[in-house]
Parts: sequence; C-alpha cells; structure tokens
Amino acid sequence: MVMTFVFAFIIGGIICVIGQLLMDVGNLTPAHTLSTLVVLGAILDGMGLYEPLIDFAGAGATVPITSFGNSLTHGAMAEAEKHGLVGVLTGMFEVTSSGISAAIVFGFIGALIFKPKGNID
Amino acid sequence: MEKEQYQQLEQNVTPKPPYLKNVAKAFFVGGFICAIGQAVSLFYMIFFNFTEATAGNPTVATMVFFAMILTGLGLYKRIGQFAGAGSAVPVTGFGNAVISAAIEHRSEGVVLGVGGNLFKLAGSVVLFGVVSAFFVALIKYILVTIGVVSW
Amino acid sequence: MRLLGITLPLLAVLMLLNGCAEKEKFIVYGSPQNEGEVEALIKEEDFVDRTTVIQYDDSMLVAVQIKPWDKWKKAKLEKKLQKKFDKKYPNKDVFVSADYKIFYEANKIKKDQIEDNKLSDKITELIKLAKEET
Amino acid sequence: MVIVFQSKPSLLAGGVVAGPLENRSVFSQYFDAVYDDERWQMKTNEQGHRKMIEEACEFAMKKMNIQNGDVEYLMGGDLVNQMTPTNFAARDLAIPFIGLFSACATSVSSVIIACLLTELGAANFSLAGASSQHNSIERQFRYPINYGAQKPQTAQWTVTAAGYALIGKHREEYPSIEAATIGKSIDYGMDDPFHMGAAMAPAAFQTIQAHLEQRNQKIYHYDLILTGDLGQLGLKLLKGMFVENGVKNEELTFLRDAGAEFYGQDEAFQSGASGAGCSAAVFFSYVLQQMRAGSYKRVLLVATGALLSPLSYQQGETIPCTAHAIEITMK
Repeated sequence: MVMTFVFAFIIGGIICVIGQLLMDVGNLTPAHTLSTLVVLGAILDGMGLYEPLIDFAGAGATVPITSFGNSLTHGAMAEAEKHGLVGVLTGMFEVTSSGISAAIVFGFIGALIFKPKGNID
Repeated sequence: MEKEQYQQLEQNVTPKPPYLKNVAKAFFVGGFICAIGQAVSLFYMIFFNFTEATAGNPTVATMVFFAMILTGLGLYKRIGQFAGAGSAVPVTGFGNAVISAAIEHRSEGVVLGVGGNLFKLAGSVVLFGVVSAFFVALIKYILVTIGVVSW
Repeated sequence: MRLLGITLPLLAVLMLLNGCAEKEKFIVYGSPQNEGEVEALIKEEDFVDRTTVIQYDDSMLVAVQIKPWDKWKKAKLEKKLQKKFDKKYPNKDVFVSADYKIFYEANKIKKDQIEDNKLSDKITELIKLAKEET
Repeated sequence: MVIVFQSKPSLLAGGVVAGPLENRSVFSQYFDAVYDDERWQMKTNEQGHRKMIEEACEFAMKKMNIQNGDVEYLMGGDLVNQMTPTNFAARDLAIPFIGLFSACATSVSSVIIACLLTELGAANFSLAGASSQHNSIERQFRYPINYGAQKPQTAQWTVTAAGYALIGKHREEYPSIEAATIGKSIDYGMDDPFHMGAAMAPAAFQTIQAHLEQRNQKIYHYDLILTGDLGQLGLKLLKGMFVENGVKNEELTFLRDAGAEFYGQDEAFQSGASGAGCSAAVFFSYVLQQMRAGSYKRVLLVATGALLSPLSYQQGETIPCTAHAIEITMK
C-alpha cells in the first residue's frame, strides 16, 4: 500500500511538470495548459492507456485534471459499445465527473461564505 | 530607437523564468497534492463501501472541498504563486478556478454574478474535455466498426 | 532544492516502511480446507504480492494484491487469475479481485472470525461491491 | 506636443489615501491616510474604490480650507469598466466633472486639462487625479483575486490608492506647472499583459525626449524625472533606451520610477507597483511635499499608461501605451 503513495506522488508530480513546461516553455496561460491536459487525458483513454495508469498510480492519475478527460471519454466509449453511435453523445456524463458537480456546489457555498481579499500573506 | 532594436533590448533585460526551479516546485507540490488524494482514497476505501475503482469520485469531490476552504481563506493563490502548475493541474486547481470566480462575482448577485461567471475560467476545461471525449469516442467507434480495433 | 532535501529522505523512509510491513503473504479462511492447493496455484504467478481467500460451501473469494510494479496490468492479471481458478475449480463459484477494498474486507472477515452462516452473505456482498462501476 | 503655461498654475495641495497593503510602501509616511479595510467598510470593492476617491479629494480641499462648492472642475479617472468609481464619486462630490481615461497616465493627463482650464481663466480651483483599487482592477484585467495563477517576475502589483491634486492660479509659495507634454500612443509590438513595464517604457522615452527637445533642456536640468509605474524592469529598459541614445549612465541617476520604488525590494510584488493610483499617490504626496520643502526645484513627472483591455488582449492585439509629462518648478 505504501508504494501506491510513492507512485501517486511521482506520477502526479510528473503530470504537473508537463503542465509547468507547457506554461513556462510553451508560454501558455493556465487555461490553455489545463485544456491541453484534458485533451491529452481523453486521447490517452481512447488508446486505452489511462486506466492502466490509474491502476498503477491511484490518485496520482485520478487527481490531476487529465482524469477529467479520461472519465468523459470512458463514459462516451462505454455507451457507444452498448448503444452504438448515439451512445457517443449520451454517455459522456454517464460516468459522472464528480469534479464538476463538486466544484459547482462548493463554488456556490464558497460564494456565500467568503469574500475576495487582496492580501499577500 | 527602432522596434526591432527595442525588442532586442527587451529580450536582454527580461529575466527568463527559472525553468528548473519551477519544474521542481511543480513536481513536489503536485505530487504532494496527489499523495493527499491517495490518503483520501484510502480513507474512503477503509471506512466506506468504495473500491479502488469507485473511490475516485468521492476523492475528487473531497479534494475540491479542500480547495474551497483554501481558496476562501486566500491561501490557494499563495500556493499557486509558489507551485505554478503543481497546484493548477490537480483537480484542486480546477476547483480553485471555479470557486474563486464564484466568490469574486458574489457582489453581482447569486444569479447573474455567481451563476453567470462560475465557469469563467474553468469553462474551457469543460468544453475541451467534452469535445475531445466526443471525438475520441467517435473515432474509436468508427475504428471498431471497420474492424481495426476492438473495444 | 531544499524541498528535494526533505522529500527524498521521506520517500526513502516510506519505502523502508513498506519493506518492514511484511505480513502473512497467504491467508485462507473458511471451509473446506484446500489451502495447499490454492496456495500452490497462486505461487505460480509471481506478480501476486499477498492473497486472502475466503471460502464457504461452493463459493470462493480470492482477494489478491498485485505487486506495485505490475499494478498497471491489474485488469489483465485479474482476468488471467479468474480464468485459471475457473479452470481449476469448474464446480465452484470463484471470484477473483485485485481491488484493495476487497482485500481489506477479506482480511477483516478473517480477523473478526465471522461465523460460517454469515460468510455466504458477506461473500455475495463483496462480489457485488467489486462489480460496481464508477 | 509641448504646452507652455504662461500663467504657471500651482499645485496647491494633494490628497492621497491608500489601502492596507500600502502600509508597506516606502512612501506611506507621505500619504494622508492609510486604511485597514480595503473596502472602506463598504459592501463591494467598487464602492470602496469610490469612497477612497472622495476621501482623497476631501483631504486636498481641507488643506486649502475650501469646500466642494468652491471647486469649479473635477478631472479624473480610474481603470474600472466605464470608470464608475470616479463617476459615482463625482456624483457625491457634486463638482462639474469630466471623466478621463489614459489608463495609468490619467494622473497627469487630468492635471494637464485642469491647468488648461486654469490658464483659460475658467477655474480658480480644480481637482485632478486618478485612482486604482487592487481587487476591482485585478478581477477586470486578470483573474479573480483568489485564483492561484503563478505571476512571472515581470508582473506588477496594482496599487490600492487614490491621489488627487488641487490646482489653482499661480502662487509663489507652491510648486507650479510650467509646461506639459501630451504623449502619442506608442506601440512597440509588446503583447504580454504580465510585462507592462516593457510595453510602456518606449512611450515614456518618447515623451521625455520630446519634452526635453522642445523645451531645449537636458536631463541634468532636472532634479528629478519620475516616471509613473514602469516597475523595476520597465525602468531598466527606459534607462537602456537612453544609454543607446548616447546618454551617459551617471546622468540617469535622477531618472526614477514610482512603481519600481513603491514597495521597496519586496519580492512578493515582483517587478513593483502599477495602477493609476500608483503614480497619483506618489506624485501628489511625496513629490509635492519634497518640492515644498525645497528638496527639488525642477521636476518632470511622467505618468505612463498601457491602453489595453482584456478584450483587446484576448483578440491578440499588441499593447499601445502612452505617457504624459508635466514640468513642475518651485522657486
């Protein structure tokens, strides 16, 4: 079990390093970087490579934003397998990405209890 | 002074980002966040009925909850300044983008402000996630139909 | 770089801890007793780190933990073991899982010494859990 | 480009109020008030911004013992959409008002207009200045306050401050404005909104050059040439441009930048301060007080502004910049 933590750390760290390189060397804004990584996650899942990565690194693969592209693609492909072409469209949110729903709910709650503050430390 | 000449001067004066330092910081902070995610996963597996396959969802939701607290207290932007992609790439960064926009636009009301601006920053991630998922699944469907690969 | 100084020793300690945590590699609980046979079957596969088998009557739950470096093949290896057990025990209802949760629960069954009459329900419950999709 | 004021309108008083973070500024001792609450006890950032402008104007008027009714014109602006904080402050101050937008160069462009009105004989007293409030500007031009994006070393920190000057007919014992230069809009093809200093430096250079040339002056005729908010890197670039133009390095010691000095050497603020309030706060507190004390006899204040919007940046436009200058003397 302990090794899973080590792998989660390393794989998660490496995905973040890819993001940092996109920002620093590629001169991308955070929004461009995250979008690129999401597309990357979707493509990796299309090639059947993302699930093995999750099996290997656990949260190291599910916590980075790439897993968002993975879960959407996974849903679409699972439905397409069952229901054909229509499934591609309907299956997307079948395997729900809890990231979105959590972000919406907590965003709403956060907006009610916090105020923006221009502090620096 | 000509434009080209000035651009030359600007290139000389402007410091390059400290690539190595930034990469190291992103690696360690990003890795650390994922390790916390692993701990949360383990927590859900041991105390609740989640398997390795299903623990991902509650883990992600919990991480976003942590992001809400840190964002609200103004700590996430400080982590972000230090870690760069290390805190932007994990799902907590996605949460931070949504939650910070929500908090920011609260002053314009819950409907027009929070509702209208919630995905101001994170919207592109949702867009590209869904669109790329659509095309990847479509391509795979076509490949399976013509018999190149199987599901 | 100060970070590196803190993290690397930490990782080293974690790895050491992992080495120390050597427990019983193979556990069988419940009836009937065919321990040796199952153990031999598992030992043939070197990707298996630890195994806990829960048996009751005709049902058999094989919870394995795959070695960290082989974990990326988890889905395939799970299937491979499943096939192997199905072949060996065609009359039994065998279920193989490499999921940590199932392994953890299986160990708990052993630890709590759950009685035979409840064992059947428990196994069905775990199989159902393991089959759950995200 | 250069306007010479025959009547030499005087800068009678300055009013500067700033936010809590500005307590760290090396200039904070010169400010009239530094508040603990960045929203001035108001509900929204924009309301706080408005309140800050009102208070700055009131401080300036109080110093000359005059009321709102005695002031003929109010010239000013800020960086928020349609400049609502300044517009709303003008509503509450009830002084005839024109809103001006020259981005961070508004602190000087407003003074130039006020001087022209004074020169015309249309005004005995007029208020001119600019302001910025960190939270409301950041959210408009960049990201929400609590968003964790990594700012590069070239970035600058938008100041929370309002600076307004009271301008009146010439009086011997006050600093007086002899001449002004209205700058062109200069675009050297810079497009990084996190590197404003680089975009603005050429504008400052051209305005200073034009002013010196047409006034037949050299840099050493001034005790101080103070630019608005180029930041540490922008100032470096400006000096570099002068050096390439044949000016010796030792002549450039009197060329300083308010944004580069504003927060001292604190690395948390990257390249320094920016925002319309940055130049206004320093010009109308530190500089005026130093001139009245006799430390400086002839000063050139050059406020620089980056004329971009989030829209123009996202559409891939480069950043045009401007710089306006006023020459102030003290007998």
